[in-house]
Amino acid sequence: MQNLMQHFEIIQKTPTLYALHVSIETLFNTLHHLRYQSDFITLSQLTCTDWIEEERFELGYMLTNLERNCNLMVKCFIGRDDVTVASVVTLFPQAEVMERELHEMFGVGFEGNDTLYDFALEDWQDLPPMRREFDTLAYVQSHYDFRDGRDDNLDVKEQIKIRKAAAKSAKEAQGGA
Amino acid sequence: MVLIDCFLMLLLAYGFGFLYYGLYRNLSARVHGRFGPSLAQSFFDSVKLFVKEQSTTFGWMFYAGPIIMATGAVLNVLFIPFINHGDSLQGLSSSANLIVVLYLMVLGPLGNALGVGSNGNPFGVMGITRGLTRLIALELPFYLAVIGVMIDAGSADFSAIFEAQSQEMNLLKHPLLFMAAFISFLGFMGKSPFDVVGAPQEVYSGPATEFSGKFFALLLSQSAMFSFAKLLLMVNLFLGGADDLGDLVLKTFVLFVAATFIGSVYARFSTIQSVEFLMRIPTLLGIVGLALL
Amino acid sequence: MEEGFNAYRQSLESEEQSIKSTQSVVEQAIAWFRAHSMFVLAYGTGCGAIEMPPTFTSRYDIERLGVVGVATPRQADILIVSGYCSPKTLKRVIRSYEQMSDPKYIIGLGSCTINGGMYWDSYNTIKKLDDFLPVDMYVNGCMPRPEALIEGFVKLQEKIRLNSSEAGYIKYRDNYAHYRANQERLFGAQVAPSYEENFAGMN
Amino acid sequence: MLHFEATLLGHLFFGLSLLVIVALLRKNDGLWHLLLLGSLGIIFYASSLVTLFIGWEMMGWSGYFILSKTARVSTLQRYILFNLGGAFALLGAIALLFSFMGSMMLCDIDLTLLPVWALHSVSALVLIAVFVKSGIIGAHDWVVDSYQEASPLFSAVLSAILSKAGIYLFIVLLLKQPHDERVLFELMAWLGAITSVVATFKAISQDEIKRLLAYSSIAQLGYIITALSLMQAYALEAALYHTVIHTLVKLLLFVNVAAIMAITGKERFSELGGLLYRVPLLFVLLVIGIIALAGMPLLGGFNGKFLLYTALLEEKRALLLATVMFSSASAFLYCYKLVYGIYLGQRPHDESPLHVSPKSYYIPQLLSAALLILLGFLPALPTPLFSAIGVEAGFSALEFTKPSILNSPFGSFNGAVLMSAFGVVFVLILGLLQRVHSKAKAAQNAQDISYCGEVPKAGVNLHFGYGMGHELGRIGFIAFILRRQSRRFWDYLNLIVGDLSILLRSLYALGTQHILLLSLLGFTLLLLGGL
Amino acid sequence: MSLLLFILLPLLAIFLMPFYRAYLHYVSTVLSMALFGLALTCKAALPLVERVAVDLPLAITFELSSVSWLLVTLFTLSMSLFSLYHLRFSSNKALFVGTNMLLVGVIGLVLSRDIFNIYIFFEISSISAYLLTSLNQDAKAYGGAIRYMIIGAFASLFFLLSIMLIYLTIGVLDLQMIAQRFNLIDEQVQYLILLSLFIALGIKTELFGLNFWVPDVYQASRSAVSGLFSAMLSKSYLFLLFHLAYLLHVSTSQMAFLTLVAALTFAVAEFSALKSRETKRIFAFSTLGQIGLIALALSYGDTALTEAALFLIIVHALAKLMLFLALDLLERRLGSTKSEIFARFESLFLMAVFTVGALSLLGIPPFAGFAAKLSLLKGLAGLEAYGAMALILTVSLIEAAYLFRLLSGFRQGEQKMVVTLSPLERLIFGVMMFALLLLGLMPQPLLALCQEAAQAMLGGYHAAL
Repeated sequence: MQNLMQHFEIIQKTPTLYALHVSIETLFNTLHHLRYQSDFITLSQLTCTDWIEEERFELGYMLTNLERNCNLMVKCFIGRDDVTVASVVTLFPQAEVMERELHEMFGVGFEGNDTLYDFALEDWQDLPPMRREFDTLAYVQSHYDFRDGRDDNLDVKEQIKIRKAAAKSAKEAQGGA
Repeated sequence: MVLIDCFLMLLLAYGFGFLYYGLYRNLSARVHGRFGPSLAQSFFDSVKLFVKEQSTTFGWMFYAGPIIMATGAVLNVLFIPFINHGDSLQGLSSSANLIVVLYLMVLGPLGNALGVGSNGNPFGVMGITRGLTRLIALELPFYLAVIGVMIDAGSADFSAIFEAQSQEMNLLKHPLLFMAAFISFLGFMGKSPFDVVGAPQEVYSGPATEFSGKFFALLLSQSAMFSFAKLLLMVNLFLGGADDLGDLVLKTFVLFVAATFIGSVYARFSTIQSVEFLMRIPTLLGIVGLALL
Repeated sequence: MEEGFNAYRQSLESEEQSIKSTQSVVEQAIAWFRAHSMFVLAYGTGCGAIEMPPTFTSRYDIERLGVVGVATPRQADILIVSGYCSPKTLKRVIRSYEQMSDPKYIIGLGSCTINGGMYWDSYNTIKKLDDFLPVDMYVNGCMPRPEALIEGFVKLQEKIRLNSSEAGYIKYRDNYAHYRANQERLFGAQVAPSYEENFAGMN
Repeated sequence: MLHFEATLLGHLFFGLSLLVIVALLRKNDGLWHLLLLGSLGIIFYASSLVTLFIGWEMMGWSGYFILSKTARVSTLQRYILFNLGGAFALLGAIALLFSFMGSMMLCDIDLTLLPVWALHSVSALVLIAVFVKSGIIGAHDWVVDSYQEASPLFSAVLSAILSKAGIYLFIVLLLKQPHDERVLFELMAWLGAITSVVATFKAISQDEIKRLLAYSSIAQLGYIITALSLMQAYALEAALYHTVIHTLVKLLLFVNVAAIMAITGKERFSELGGLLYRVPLLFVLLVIGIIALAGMPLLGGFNGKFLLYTALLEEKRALLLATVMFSSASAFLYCYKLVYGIYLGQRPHDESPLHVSPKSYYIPQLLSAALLILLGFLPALPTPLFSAIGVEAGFSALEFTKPSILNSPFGSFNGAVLMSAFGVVFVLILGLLQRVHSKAKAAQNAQDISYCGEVPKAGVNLHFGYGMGHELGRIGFIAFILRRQSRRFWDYLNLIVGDLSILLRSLYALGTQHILLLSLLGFTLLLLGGL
Repeated sequence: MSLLLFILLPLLAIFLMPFYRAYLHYVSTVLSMALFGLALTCKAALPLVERVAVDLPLAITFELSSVSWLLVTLFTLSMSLFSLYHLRFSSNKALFVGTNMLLVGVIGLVLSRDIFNIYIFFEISSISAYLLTSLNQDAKAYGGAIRYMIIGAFASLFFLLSIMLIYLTIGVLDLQMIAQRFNLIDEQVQYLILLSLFIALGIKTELFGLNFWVPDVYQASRSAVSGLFSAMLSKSYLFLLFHLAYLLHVSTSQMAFLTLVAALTFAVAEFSALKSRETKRIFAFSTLGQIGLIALALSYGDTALTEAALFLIIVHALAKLMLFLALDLLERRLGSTKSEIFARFESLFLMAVFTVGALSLLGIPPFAGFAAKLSLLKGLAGLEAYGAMALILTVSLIEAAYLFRLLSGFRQGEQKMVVTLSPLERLIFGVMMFALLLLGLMPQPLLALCQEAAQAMLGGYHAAL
């Protein structure tokens, strides 16, 4: 890990987690270097965070090394709308499924990965759902209808209060009568 | 007289078949440490399936397939004598012999294969192919044993076989032959370790993928009768045949319980493993048994 | 009128007496056999599937009630929709249900099938199983334990023994158009091949 | 040169060949087929060794010219070389026999007079001819190739009749042997059994239909040869019975396959499938064929095998019987592959239209199917004929009670009871199933199968036909058999002969001066040697 | 009806050649037909001996025994067929002279009983053979002719040596007398005479070790001419070799050596034919093979085998002549004689000709070759010569391989050239095919003739043993 420190400005987050920020151009080379020159040979996670305020996504490649005792997160910022990144399937075969999910959920294109068809959502016509501009509740309201008795305990606390008050007044009326 | 005899044999076979099938489920349940269904549960299953309001059919061949299979099972029951002397419960066994019965056992699987083939489901045919491949290996030790029995009895007729066993059962005279036959008998009865063919977990329940409603019912009842016929065959060949009905029940019960317990203990072989196993040890047993005839 | 669980049970029994008297012995016998031998399709659609193994094996042993798991919908009578059901899974569930032969029943396991459960606001799960498939028996709970599942089965057995006319498969057969419309609304035109003509010959 | 004499055996074999060739006669190649029929007539009615040989050779090369219409050159060469090899072995045997017997007439051939070594060499030579003609496991490559590449109808003739010539030859020449010189026949029995086992497993793993049928004919002939080698009355009857059945079955199967090829123009299992409801009659005929081929008790196929088993039992040849029963049991797998591959299962997606199969394909099939069913009902029908042939060949007569009861030393069975029981029970169960009140709903279309909840897409090939023999290859014992290739041995031999010939040919490319030098050298050497 | 006519008539025809320069081929046909008729007529008056004494040591003695009669009829028959075939083409002086000279030489060899006469005809036939080989007048033809001439001269040298030795030791030239007094002379000289005779005649009969020149010569000459060579030339020398062997009572060990050489000829020739790609060369090898076979049969000195050998000579002559003439026909039309020409012509009749020829060469019933092979094998079995039988059977498999590969050429090839035959050619080939079929089905009459000839040939030899 130390000799890597010289080459890249790696920040240590926790004793076992290190972070490294790269630009989109050098992303693939860095990953290639890490894959073959260092002992960070396994890609355990491929995440994408939606910074809607700054109008950009943040791709995170979590690499773990042989002894699994420490992880290196390679992060890079990419644009939000119809952006394509070089696929890392050639370096890490397991990235194929992860990239497919990101493509489906965030709409990030991965050029070089030809299995970007439906994954969890079949025939999904709407916006990729994990993007923050996607309004889940509105989608649910329009596509599904709830069981009719469902809406009354929307606000459970009021209902309990009303019921308790009714019970108390009934008892007093009974006591009174 | 023969007709009544045959009808009685069919009734017995049907009754005992389902009784033993229920017994099997109960015994293996107890081995797993649970209570298991009532003895007549298989009977209930088959009646429920018979009275289902709807069943899918894939053309006349699919309709005829299970019928041929059931006919094969029924013929097997009819051509194997229940009692080893006298003329009651002999069925049609006088006009056939052991070799005919052996090859009649192949008629059932043919009907099944044609029916399953015609419904176009690839899983069904995979099940059939596994069944046939397993059948090849199952029959080798069984034939060795049967040949030994026939040579010892000097003829293929059941009466001669019974007469040869009048003093001493074949089980004691040729123990090795019995062992070879018993191992492949496990396979014929569909008990693990050789039950890869019909098991629900394997290839989408093997041949019976597309059997619904009354066809599945026919399948269940014919397999019950067929397993009883095989039990009967083993009793006649190796346990000296049944002297009377009570003796018949006793011997079949003993044999069946032995098969069930062995069956519920072993894990399941794959088709390749079962063929390779059957072609080694049981065949060796059979050959040595034949040599010691 | 008193409401709650007991009330429901009394109404069931009373209804049972009234129906029993109208049915002939043969129909009652058929209903008895159907109740005592139920084949469940081995299809775990959601998180409830993890409840089924203990129910079917030694710990709770539902085989005592004559319930056995089978692999293909052709042989099955009962379909257990266990837990949340995404449209993708629902498509397969509907196809399997339509391949089962009548009389067939559906047990909705867990609150997700009743009203969407904890995934009530998820874009990928259906909220009411009833819209798409006629459910005969709900077993609520956010994954009911095997005892509850067995209770569900017992209740279903009683219902089957009633041989009542508004069983799920009859409801599905009679107003198939309603169910079909809901399905097409959810899936768009991508629904599995329709089986209308299946039912043409039936009723 | 040609002497003829009508014998019962001759009538039987010629009758069969007449049935086959006339049934398969087509307009365009009538001439050659008639020549073939003529040569078969010469063989089966020959009363002298030379006539027998003339018929045998003419059958060989007339077959060659019919085959040459469709086959590749390498197959033709393989066909003619194997056939001529067998024929020349036969010629050698005839010359040997003549030198001991003094006369060519069959009636005064008596093998017991021969000295032991002569007896062995004559029978070995004749056996070579028999084995080559019936395609015993070493010499079976030509059988498989020529059946595959002959026109479907001619492969029917090849398999139904030409392979039987070897059987006839064996019966006529070698059947009567002194009892103690039987070492060759022990080998022959085992060779026949091993051939049937190996050929059965090879048949199962084939993808071309005609190759499968070729291997199946080799296997069936393996049975006949094992039966013949037992030298016993019932074994002879088993051999003759199985010859008749095999001729009928192969006629039925090959013509059926020819009809399928005429309809679809395809000949591989992987390209066929799902023709059941398009040509149901062909399907029913094929099912009758495979029931007889597999030797199931219902139709005639079982009778021949039953007699063979009882003969083997009587001779107490347990292991041999086990091998034969094992191979006939595993024969069931390729019988089912034949039916499933062509008719059952899903039809792979190709829009090529189906032509109508010519009517003339149906006649031979219906004929042989009717005969098979008749033999199923009355199994002992041909027994008197076979026992007469047995007596003519010097065996004891066979016991015959009723045409429907086929009896043998190890017990008898009643074909009529068997078939009628099957019919009655079938009808009973059909009635039961009809009466049960659950309505049968027809499946919508080919996609309406239970497929784990999925709808099988159009491109997915749901036909498992060609995959049937694949997993056999993973079983140790069977994989060992499938890997053995006798073709490699023959190609290697061909290579050596080729190299030798090139080496010798170089001798003839010497310059004149070398030739003179050589002859002078030869002269001086002989001179010194001689003085 | 003196025997000289056989010699004089062709020579006379050659001398009168200038008069009928344009009709040479007609004349040679008529001449050969006449000789053939002459030979048939003098069948009754066998054995015919004619002696013309010139001065004491030199005399011309001809003897027509049944075996030489058989051969003479064969030679005249094949000569007439050859010239009939050539009727269609223009008359060719060299061809006319060569063929008639060859006929004279060959008949002389068979008839003459005087050792010197044999040498004269030895020279005549060789010279005419050299002339015929060079007919094509191209480089290959001349090359072949020269090679043939050198080796032929070498052979006649040895023959002259043996005659000289005989004359010195016995002093007389007549074969009969030589035969009686041969065993009186010293052992070594006897061996030397026999050896030089063997080398001389070995080359001419193309036995193994001495026949390496044959394929090139056959390839160099025209197919028709090679057909003539294989039908007449080699047969006559073969007869001469064994005639002298029987006369001079060659010892059994030397006969066994001859058998070995013959077997080698047969096997090596057939093997080397397997992979060659040139039809004429294949037929040449096949001729060598058949000669080896005939020599093998003759070398046993058994009447049955000799009868089979003579029958084989006739059948082979007919079949090979037919094949070579058919090949000549193809050569003229397609230009080459490579094996693939079989795939480049379309003519049902020619295919039938080649098939019948090949089948009878192979000895496959119902054609004549089979009767010959059968009697051969029967004879060998009688003598318990099982090794020879096995050799014949296996090597004929090799023969079958290359012949059928030729025949299989008919099936391949797309754009085929239609070859039409003139009615005369159809007649010739039809007659030959019919003859082969007839001999195949009813060989008895010819076999009887051969039997009689065999007895005549071996009469002396058996008496001496």
